Amino acid sequence: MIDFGYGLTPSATLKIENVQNPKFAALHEREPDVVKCIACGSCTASCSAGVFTEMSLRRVILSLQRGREKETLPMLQHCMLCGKCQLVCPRGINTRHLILSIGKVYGLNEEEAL
Amino acid sequence: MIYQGKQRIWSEYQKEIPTDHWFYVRSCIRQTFWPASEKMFLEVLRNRIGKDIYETPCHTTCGGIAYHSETIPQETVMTIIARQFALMTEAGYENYVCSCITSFGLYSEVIEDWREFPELEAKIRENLWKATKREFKIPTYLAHASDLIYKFRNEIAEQAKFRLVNHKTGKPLRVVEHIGCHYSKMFPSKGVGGAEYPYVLAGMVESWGGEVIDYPERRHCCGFGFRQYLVKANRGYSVSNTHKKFESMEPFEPDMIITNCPGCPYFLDRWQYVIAEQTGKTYGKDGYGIPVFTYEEVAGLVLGYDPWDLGLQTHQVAVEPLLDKMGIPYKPEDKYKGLNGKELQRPDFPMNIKCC
Amino acid sequence: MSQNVVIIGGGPAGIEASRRLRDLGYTPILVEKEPALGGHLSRWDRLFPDGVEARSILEPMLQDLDGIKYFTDTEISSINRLKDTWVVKLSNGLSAQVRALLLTTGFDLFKAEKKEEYGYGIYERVVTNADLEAWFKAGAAPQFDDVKTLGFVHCVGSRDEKAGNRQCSKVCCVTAVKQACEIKEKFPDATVYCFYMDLRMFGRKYEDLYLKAQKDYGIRFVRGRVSEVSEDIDGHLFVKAEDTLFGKPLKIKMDLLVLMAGMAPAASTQPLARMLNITTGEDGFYQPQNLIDSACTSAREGVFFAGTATGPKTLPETIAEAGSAALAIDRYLKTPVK
Amino acid sequence: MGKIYDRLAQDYRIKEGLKACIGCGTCTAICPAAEFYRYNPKKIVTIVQSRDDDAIIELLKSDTIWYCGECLSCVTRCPRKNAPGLVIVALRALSIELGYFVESEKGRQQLPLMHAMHNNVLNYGYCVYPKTFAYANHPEYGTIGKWTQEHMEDVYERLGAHLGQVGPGALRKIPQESLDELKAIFDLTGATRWMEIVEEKSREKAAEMGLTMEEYEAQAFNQTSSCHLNPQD
Repeated sequence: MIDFGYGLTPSATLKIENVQNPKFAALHEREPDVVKCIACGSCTASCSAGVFTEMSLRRVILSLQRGREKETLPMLQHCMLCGKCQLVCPRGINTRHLILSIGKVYGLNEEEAL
Repeated sequence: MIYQGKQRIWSEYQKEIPTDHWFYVRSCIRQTFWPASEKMFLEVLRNRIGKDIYETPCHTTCGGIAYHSETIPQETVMTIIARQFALMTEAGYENYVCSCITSFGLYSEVIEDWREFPELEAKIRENLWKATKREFKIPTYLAHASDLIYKFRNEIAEQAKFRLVNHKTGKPLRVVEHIGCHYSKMFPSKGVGGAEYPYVLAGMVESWGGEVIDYPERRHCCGFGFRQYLVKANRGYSVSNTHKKFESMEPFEPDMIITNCPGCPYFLDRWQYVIAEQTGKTYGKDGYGIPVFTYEEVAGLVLGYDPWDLGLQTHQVAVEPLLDKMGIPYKPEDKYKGLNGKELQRPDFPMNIKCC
Repeated sequence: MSQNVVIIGGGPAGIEASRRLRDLGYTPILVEKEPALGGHLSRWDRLFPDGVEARSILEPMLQDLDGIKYFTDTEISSINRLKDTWVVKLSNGLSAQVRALLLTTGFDLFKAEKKEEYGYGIYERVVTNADLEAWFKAGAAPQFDDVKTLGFVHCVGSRDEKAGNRQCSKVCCVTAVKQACEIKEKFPDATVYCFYMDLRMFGRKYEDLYLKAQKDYGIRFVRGRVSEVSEDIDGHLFVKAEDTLFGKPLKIKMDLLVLMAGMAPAASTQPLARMLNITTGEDGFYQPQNLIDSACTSAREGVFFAGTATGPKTLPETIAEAGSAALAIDRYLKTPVK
Repeated sequence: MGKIYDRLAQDYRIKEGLKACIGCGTCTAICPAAEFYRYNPKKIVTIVQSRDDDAIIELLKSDTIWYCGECLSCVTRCPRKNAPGLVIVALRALSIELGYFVESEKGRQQLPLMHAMHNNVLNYGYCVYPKTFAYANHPEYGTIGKWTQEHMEDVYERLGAHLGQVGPGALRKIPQESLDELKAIFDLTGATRWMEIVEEKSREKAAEMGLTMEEYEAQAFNQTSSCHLNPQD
């Protein structure tokens, strides 16, 4: 094989052709309301952790739906479960409970523990 | 696929193409990689169809590649283009035909800009006068060289010695057409067939006996990307885009690719070599890859010109399997010779992609 | 004898206005170019937000036409101003001289094939909202048996300068969500996507329908306008959009794609505008005196509007406006000629 | 309404290419660069549209504006008749004018690009020219390309080109008077000034990076860091 000094690069395109997403299905089982998110961003706007970190619950929920949890799960480390997001969610999602369930379903390890 | 649906769209993008008296400007890339193609274009138009195509040695690059890699400002490229138009005007022509898609797109854009911003046109006229003491008229008609081959595709078919048909099975060859982004993506109405289902190459393929393949990434760029190829560090972008196209066309088992833009055939040809040498993957049958042609080369083959006069020996992907399918005779021993049979040392062959 | 009023366009607006004018003691002359009254409503299956059957709305209207002179398969040949009246000649040879004219010419469904990159009329598995309603109405499922993944494309020919329609067609968002739920009932195992730019759930119970679609039907909403559709070797579709909330390009293989064709001005709008010398807006719909409290009155004496002839509207809005138009005409006809 | 934005707004490519963006993402959806780089053309248009000078300056100094391949596929699709690709071209031009391009790895590629293009255009009249298309820098030219270069005169003669010869034809020698006209155009219309800016700023940057100009130029041409690409799944 020749080394040309460059090569094929990975694609960023989300390919969700009817992705079977068992983990998200399991989460949906526990938290039916997770699909009620309308991505308004109120949670992110009011997030105490979001002020100092990348934390964005809106992005976490979306990435779980797209099967891209790797990209956002670490954000949850920063959550302090203050629950402000729950106060502002227009769809009345129990976000604190949702975050805890995400932790359980996606098995955040010790250092990621909430 | 509902063919009539495409015909309906094609009928809505009928471009007016005058039949004669053209001022011809060449393409930097086509001359460097496919010089015989431009020779064939003039041969077909002048000697086969009998048209007046004028060329002056004084014309230059349009500056398009320099402009699209941000090495010259817009005002510079516009003034270079104004100079080209001045040469046309001085030669007494009004119809302007160029051999390059980047040029064609840029000419179209510049003419539009001048129409929309007259003060800009005035500035460029002033620039040209100051720099060269030349004046110009904007071409009445602007065409890409393939528009003319398209226009005379049926005359070419009448003189054809070979067809885009498998001479053993009688089946039409399966042809991928690649248009080149700047042909009609900016101004759909300026390209034969529009932007979504361009007909300029499809029309040639159909009248020469082939069958056009519509594969999912048909519209996708070859990956040139100007600076994305010109700078070695960026070429991963370039090869990845070609790779994406080949992965998408592979299931359709194309026999060949016909291209519009001078750069695309270089990339579609050479990136197959790179992908093969880097990953071991080859497309097409028996590890030969899928041969890529300019439209002039295809016209030349159909008209019965010698493959080595058409410059097919400078393709990295072997053309012989296709020549055999079409039943075109050729002398393997002459492939790598110079003028008048001058013996030249033969090239090395790659490891993973078969050559002849 | 009672006074005649000519109503042009026999859709819901025209029928409703005719009934109201009749109730007010006039003789409506209702002209429809199609073979039957009812307009687009006659081709629709169920209506948002509750899914009531279209015919349960239309049929009572059609059974209540006593006292209305209506002509189907009939076009307007000419309209001329004669003193304070309009002389209307019909293609069937009849003519009428009236003081008041009502235009209820409605809309045309945007021709989805104009959005070439979506491949309607080229790729078999690309259909429109109207095609889907026709299937539902005929009780026939889509002709494809293997529908596992399908999508709805909002704003086809709406909010699109390239397509020459800058306006929002207003009803497509909620229609898409309605149809998404309906098709999910037909194909319970299918994954259904809606590609939207903004979800304009403005009407009563529309937001509830959206919530139901998410929660009960599991419809997946992707915020991004579909950019390109292509066909793979076995005729399935690749749909490309940006998942704008994620910020990445998105590519989904689909078995069926439904284009939500929007509302475009009816083809008859311009010819009639010329006959009557009335104006249309930049968007090609008729221009009323204003869009607040004179939406039914034109700038010309005795020419009135109702329904989608003056821009995209929902069915209830159309029916309500037909009533107001009838009252506006009544008031106009009761004021003595100067 | 910042100064930088106002200057950008003077650019004809902005006048052409930026009406009001609705953030629908049709551009990003089919953008070749958005697939292979960490890149999203819609975000760029959003920033320019914000008219926030600080954000725009950050953009001008970033790698982001150098990812686009200028295929202009985005132009076909935008429902608002915008041209994100042209907005990028305008941003790149301003980044050069203001000397910000040296602040990013991709921007520093302007030096090798400038040298290659100006050399080709001013000395030969072509943007691409066989005698300057070195196999060493283009290994993908392939075994056949290597062969073409090793027998350049013979191969081009065989193909009916007029490489370096007087009179019309492919790769002919373009008359000196014509090349002089190109030079005059370069001097008058800003191309020469661009070369001066790029060389001066690159020299400063090379010194700052502790590199000779040769090292700096070679690095710009050859090296790429992984930060530009998408994470491998």
